[in-house]
Amino acid sequence: MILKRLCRSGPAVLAGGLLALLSGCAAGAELDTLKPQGPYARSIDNLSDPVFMVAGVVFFIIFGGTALMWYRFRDDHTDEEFPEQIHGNFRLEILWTVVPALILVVISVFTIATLTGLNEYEDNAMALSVDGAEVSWEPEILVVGQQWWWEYRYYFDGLDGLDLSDARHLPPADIVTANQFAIPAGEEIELTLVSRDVIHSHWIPALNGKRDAVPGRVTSWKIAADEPGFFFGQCTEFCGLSHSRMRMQVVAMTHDDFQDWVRRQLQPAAEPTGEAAVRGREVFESQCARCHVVNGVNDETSKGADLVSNAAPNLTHLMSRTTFAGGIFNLYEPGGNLNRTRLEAWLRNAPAEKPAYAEGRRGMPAMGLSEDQIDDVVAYLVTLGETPTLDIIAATEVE
Amino acid sequence: MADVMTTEAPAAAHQSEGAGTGISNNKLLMWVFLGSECLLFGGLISTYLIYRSRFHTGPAPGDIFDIPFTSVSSFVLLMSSLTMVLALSALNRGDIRNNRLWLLTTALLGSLFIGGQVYEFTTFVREGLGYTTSPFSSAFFTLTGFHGIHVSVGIVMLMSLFISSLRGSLRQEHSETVEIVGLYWHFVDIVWIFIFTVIYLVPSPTS
Amino acid sequence: MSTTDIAQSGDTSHDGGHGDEGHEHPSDAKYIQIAAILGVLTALEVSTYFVNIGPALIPTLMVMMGVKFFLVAAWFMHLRFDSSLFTKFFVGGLVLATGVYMIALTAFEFWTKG
Amino acid sequence: MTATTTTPATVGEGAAAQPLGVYTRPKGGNGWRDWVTTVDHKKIGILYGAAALFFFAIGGLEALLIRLQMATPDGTVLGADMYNQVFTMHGVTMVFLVIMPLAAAFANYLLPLQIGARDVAFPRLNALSFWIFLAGGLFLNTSWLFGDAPTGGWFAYAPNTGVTFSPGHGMDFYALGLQITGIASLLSAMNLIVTVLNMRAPGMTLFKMPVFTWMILVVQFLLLFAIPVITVALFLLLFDRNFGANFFNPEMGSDPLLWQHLFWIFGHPEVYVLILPSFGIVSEVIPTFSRKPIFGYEFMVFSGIAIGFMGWGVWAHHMFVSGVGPIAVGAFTLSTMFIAVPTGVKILNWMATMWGGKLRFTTAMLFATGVVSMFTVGGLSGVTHAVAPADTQQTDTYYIVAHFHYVIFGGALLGFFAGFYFWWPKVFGHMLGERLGKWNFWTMLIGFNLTFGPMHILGLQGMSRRIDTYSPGFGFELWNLVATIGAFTIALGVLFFALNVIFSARRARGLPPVGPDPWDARSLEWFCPNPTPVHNFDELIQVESLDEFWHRKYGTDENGRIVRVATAEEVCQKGDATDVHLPSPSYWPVVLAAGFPLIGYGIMYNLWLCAAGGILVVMSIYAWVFEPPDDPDGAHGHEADGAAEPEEAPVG
Ligand code: HEA
Ligand code: HEA
Ligand code: HEC
Ligand code: CUA
Ligand SMILES: [Cu+2]
Repeated sequence: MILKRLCRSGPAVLAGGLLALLSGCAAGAELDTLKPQGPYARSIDNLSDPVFMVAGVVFFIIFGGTALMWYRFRDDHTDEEFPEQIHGNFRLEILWTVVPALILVVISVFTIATLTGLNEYEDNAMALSVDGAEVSWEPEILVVGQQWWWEYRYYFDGLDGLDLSDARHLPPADIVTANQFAIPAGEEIELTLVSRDVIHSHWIPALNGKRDAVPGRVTSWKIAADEPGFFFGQCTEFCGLSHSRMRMQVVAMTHDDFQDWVRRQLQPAAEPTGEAAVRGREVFESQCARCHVVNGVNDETSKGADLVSNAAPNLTHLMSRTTFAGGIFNLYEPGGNLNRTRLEAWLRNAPAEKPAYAEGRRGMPAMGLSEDQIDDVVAYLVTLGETPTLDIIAATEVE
Repeated sequence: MADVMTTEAPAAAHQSEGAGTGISNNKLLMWVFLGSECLLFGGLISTYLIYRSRFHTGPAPGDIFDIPFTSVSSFVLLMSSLTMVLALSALNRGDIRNNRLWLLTTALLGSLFIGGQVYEFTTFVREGLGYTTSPFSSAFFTLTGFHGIHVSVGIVMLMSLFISSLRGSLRQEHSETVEIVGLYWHFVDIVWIFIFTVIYLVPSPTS
Repeated sequence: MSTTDIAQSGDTSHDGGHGDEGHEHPSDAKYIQIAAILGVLTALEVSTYFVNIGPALIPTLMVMMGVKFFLVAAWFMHLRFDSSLFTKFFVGGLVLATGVYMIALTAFEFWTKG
Repeated sequence: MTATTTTPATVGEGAAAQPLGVYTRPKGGNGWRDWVTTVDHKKIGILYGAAALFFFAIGGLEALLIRLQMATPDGTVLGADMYNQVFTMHGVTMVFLVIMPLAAAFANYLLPLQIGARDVAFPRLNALSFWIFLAGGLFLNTSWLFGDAPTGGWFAYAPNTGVTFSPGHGMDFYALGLQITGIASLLSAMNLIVTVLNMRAPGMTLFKMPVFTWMILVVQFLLLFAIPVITVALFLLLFDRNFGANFFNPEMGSDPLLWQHLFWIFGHPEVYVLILPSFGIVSEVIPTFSRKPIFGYEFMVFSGIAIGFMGWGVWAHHMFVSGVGPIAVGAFTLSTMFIAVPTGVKILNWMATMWGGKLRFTTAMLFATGVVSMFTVGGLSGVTHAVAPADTQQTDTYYIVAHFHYVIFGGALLGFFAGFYFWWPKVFGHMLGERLGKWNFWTMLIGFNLTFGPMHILGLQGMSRRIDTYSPGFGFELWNLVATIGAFTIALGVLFFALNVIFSARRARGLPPVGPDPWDARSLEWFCPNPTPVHNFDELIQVESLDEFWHRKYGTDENGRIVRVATAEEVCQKGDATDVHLPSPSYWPVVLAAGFPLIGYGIMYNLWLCAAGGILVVMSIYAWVFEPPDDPDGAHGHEADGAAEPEEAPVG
């Protein structure tokens, strides 16, 4: 960017550099806004870097000026002479009205250009095989916010023509997942955001800025990742009690890996074979299915209607995710084993693990299961979906 | 209200040569207040406009408004502005009797308007438009309700003036009090002129 | 209640003290005339409910409303005769309210989608 | 009478019984009754200041709790629910119960003095404003006692604040409390506007008013027009919550963005309400201690007015990511950026004022120059938010928290501290200690930068705001700890201030009040002796120029050099006038104000209370109206006989 290069001089570098240095030195800063990993985040960064620098320059002028005056014009009591009484200088004042205005005009031009770019959506259909059929999919994902987790819904026939006005009764989707979702790298992914209860804000800093999910409205936004990788996000609109525990992760994949992911997600849940798992499935059907969906066991329309959000995460491919409960707990231990303690604790008493108003029907209630039942349910849950590879588990670790 | 109206000590007798505007403090206060009221009613009217087509499953504005009826009550309120100004004019002439008469008439016309509004509201409720029926209904009742409360406050003030006139304490030299109440009254009328046109006469959505 | 304001307190003669120094009040006849115009305008406004005047409707209504508004403010509220400061406050509030809320309505796509 | 300051603000001692019996005005004695019934703008100013500092301690304690919770990852000092209550009440308290009333304190005390007036236009109304404010503030804070403080954030976004998602009474406390304090602000705005327009001393044209007075005037207009907007918003919220209305209920087809628009249409002018009084103070302090007139007076005034105007057209910059559409975002991004222009004029004019001056680094001056540099940091980060695409990364992160604390703490609050040090002798007759003052300044400045500086980094590293805790591993640990240490350093600074207040009062005990004009000051308030006598000015001041006081002290000799022509003692009034007529105190402001919290509790808990409150209010209004004009004490005569000052017509 020309603007960017123009500004890389003198104290500007110092100001910008200092900031970058201070924030850059922290390890594992997955939410860092200054490390764009995709074209949109980069376009923002290219815009904001020079703005930071301009701000830095102005700051040094003002600060330096004040310091200079402290030093130069302090009253050293050498005489009682009065300083010259200057009442103003019209030309000077016009000057420092006009100069900042001009600087801002320049910034405006680039701002509007970037803004326009961020709000253009291109048609970039990609070929995908879905249930054996070739489809042409314009990568778009329906993002549903609710207290306090995210749902991601994939419709391979496209979102056009779907009735999204009532986020609590959305049309059945091809893939439904929670808190962790996959995208093909290098593609523009359009996000369509809706909310089932209050306002949430979807933010993957490395891939783009935020966009609110507003109940009663449908908003859109886009993200893109340069390379395959893992990107962290956080709900950033205050949405009540567990707002801080509403996080998410994107996994950007090569086209082939993504195709593979789609293939696996499209499979229904496997029939449990082990004895415990079969018992667990019974518990699930009697206790959990009123809220949770497992494709093939119950379908989406039977969701429990008494939840304020009227929804709970789809568990069909629970094990293919690496985190749970709004992306705050690891589903696996570093070695790849199930994080059994956490999961059991969750099933024992979810509100103790993550603040929620379970009695107000927001969040998962304490289910009152016996320890045996918990073991059985866990045995069932581990049959749901394939375990990801170790490097994915390592890269998406959150605790 | 004259004699019973509170009067503060003069801020300072010698303040008289000050660099002020030469306008009475009270009147200025009322005008400043009316400027502020513009933003209040503006907010309520905008809310209504945004929500007028969101009637959910309830009646739509276009289905429910009774234009002829509201026209009559609007006319009543409009004419109360005339009687208000006649009351002031009478007092300015020192004509206490007519002042009293017109004050009372104004209050009566205002009450008639309020009566009409009560009637309108009850009809609407009977037709299925409750306060909680839809965003439209909430916005409608809130806007017109706020206006109605303003009118009612005006009536209370007019009646207070009327009573103090009966007690002989509203005299020619107190015409500014009447004028100030009048300003308030006309403002409320003006707001209704706006509401009547924009909310009732401009065609509303129907279901 | 006293009518003389601070700035004029040297002047103890109570002549109504409207700050409209020297201006004659309009006569009652004038007020009635204004009210008649207002009445006629209202009748015209209401008539649009019965007579279809097509796309001219909203502009016509707005103009008539504006005239009514103006007449009440100018005559009944004495803005014509009173200190221009009052007009400034009132118009200031009005313009600010109109501007701000129009922008807000625009943000709600009110003009385009109703 | 003589200018002893401890005597209550009345000359009506021994007033005879009034014909209207019960409505007799209080005589104003000593002690608390005098404070409760006072209508003296100076006392009301002091009351505002004291109340604001009280709430500052509460809001500050809340801030310290926030920082304790955030000091380490997975903090456990407060639970999620408690944290949400604390940060909400912190924001609400600081904005509505600290910064706004501090501005009211300075405005009330100084504005009549700066324009050479005896009092504000409506002294009783002024008292009413204060009591309503206090009633509202206490009402809000009693939500703690009910265990039900609001949790929706100070911005209270719908629908999270509706009954479905905030079922307790917390948000009712919020809505009712702000409604009550809103009434107070509105009344006082109207009052001060009339005061400035009508009560100026002879010769004081608008463009001879001090910049502080100007800024206060602009602020009152902002309040006048902004308060009704939040009034509407709060009513809608209240009706939604309590009467089942559908303003913010998406289920029924309403739009949550309506709240955001209304809140920020109010909210952005509000932030200039917070900053402009401080700009005014700085504009008085810097010239005084630079020994130069303010540079570009007209530019200073017009830029203040321009900021006030432009502030109305930028509100949606708080909604850049809420999906208002790219055109709206583009428009508001542009309008927001250009607000930097008039603000920049102010900053640069202050610097030009210092340029070539002879700077005396009193504590007041230190604070004022602190504002110049620290506010600039906040303003510049504001400009980086104004760049909408950049803001999509910044919004709702600690970067925003850094921005607004720099403008509010570094701009508004430091400015008020400058004001404290500058006008303390005017108000209390003794100076605040300079030694402790410097400790106060430096600990606060360092603490402030330690607290909020790192928040820039945290925000850009992606730390969200309004989160009750964060996980380790995102790189947030270090800077959060630093910020917490900083917050406690600020607390230390505040402590130095408190000590300074106590020690300097103790030191001054038994000593005569400080002489006139301790700072070689410039504006009208210094014509009065220190502390200001109850009646303000002995005689009217004929104003010839801006900085009238200074011009009476200095002239030029034949070489054009500035020379002293009169001592301060010669110029200052003695404060011994005896013929000044003072407004009598009144019970009704405080009684009337007490009705409002009753109505508030009533709406939440029991409608009978509501009725009681309503009756109290209506009764007090009538009592107010029937209250006799004045004490009939003939000693001072009714010089201006009919020229009494009717306060509140039974209108509005
Ligand atoms: C005292 C209060 C105060 C003041 C004065 C300001 C001043 C400004 N604010 Fe700030 N603001 C807040 C209080 C304040 N703000 C608060 C409380 C919030 C958060 C609300 C919430 O969400 O809870 C907020 C949030 C906020 C946002 C929304 C951020 C978000 O949530 O996403 C934005 C966006 O544009 C913004 C912008 C600005 C700008 C451009 C100014 C400008 O007025 C600043 C202008 C000043 C300067 C720029 C410095 C001096 C100028 C020069 C030396 C000239 C040269 C300069 C250039 C050429 C750049 N502010
Ligand atoms: C208006 C002015 C104002 C002021 C002055 C402050 C002052 C401070 N603020 Fe505040 N803050 C806001 C306005 C303000 N804030 C607002 C509007 C929000 C947004 C809320 C929201 O999101 O809804 C916010 C949010 C906010 C947050 C973000 C919370 C979150 O998003 O999760 C944080 C975090 O650190 C913070 C910290 C502080 C600190 C450390 C101070 C310090 O400067 C405080 C210093 C003061 C003291 C330390 C007090 C000293 C007093 C004592 C020690 C008491 C002694 C006691 C007795 C004598 C009885 N503030
Ligand atoms: C009343 C509704 C309800 C019932 C019944 C319920 N859950 Fe949940 N469950 C939820 C909600 C809501 C969440 C999301 C909580 C969050 O992240 O804040 C959740 C989350 C989960 C998760 C984490 C999913 C993820 O990807 O984050 C698991 C696993 C889970 N539930 C298992 C169960 C099991 C097993 C049962 C039955 C024994 C059960 N739930 C019963 C509502 C319910
Ligand atoms: Cu969802 Cu914050
Ligand atoms: Cu703003």
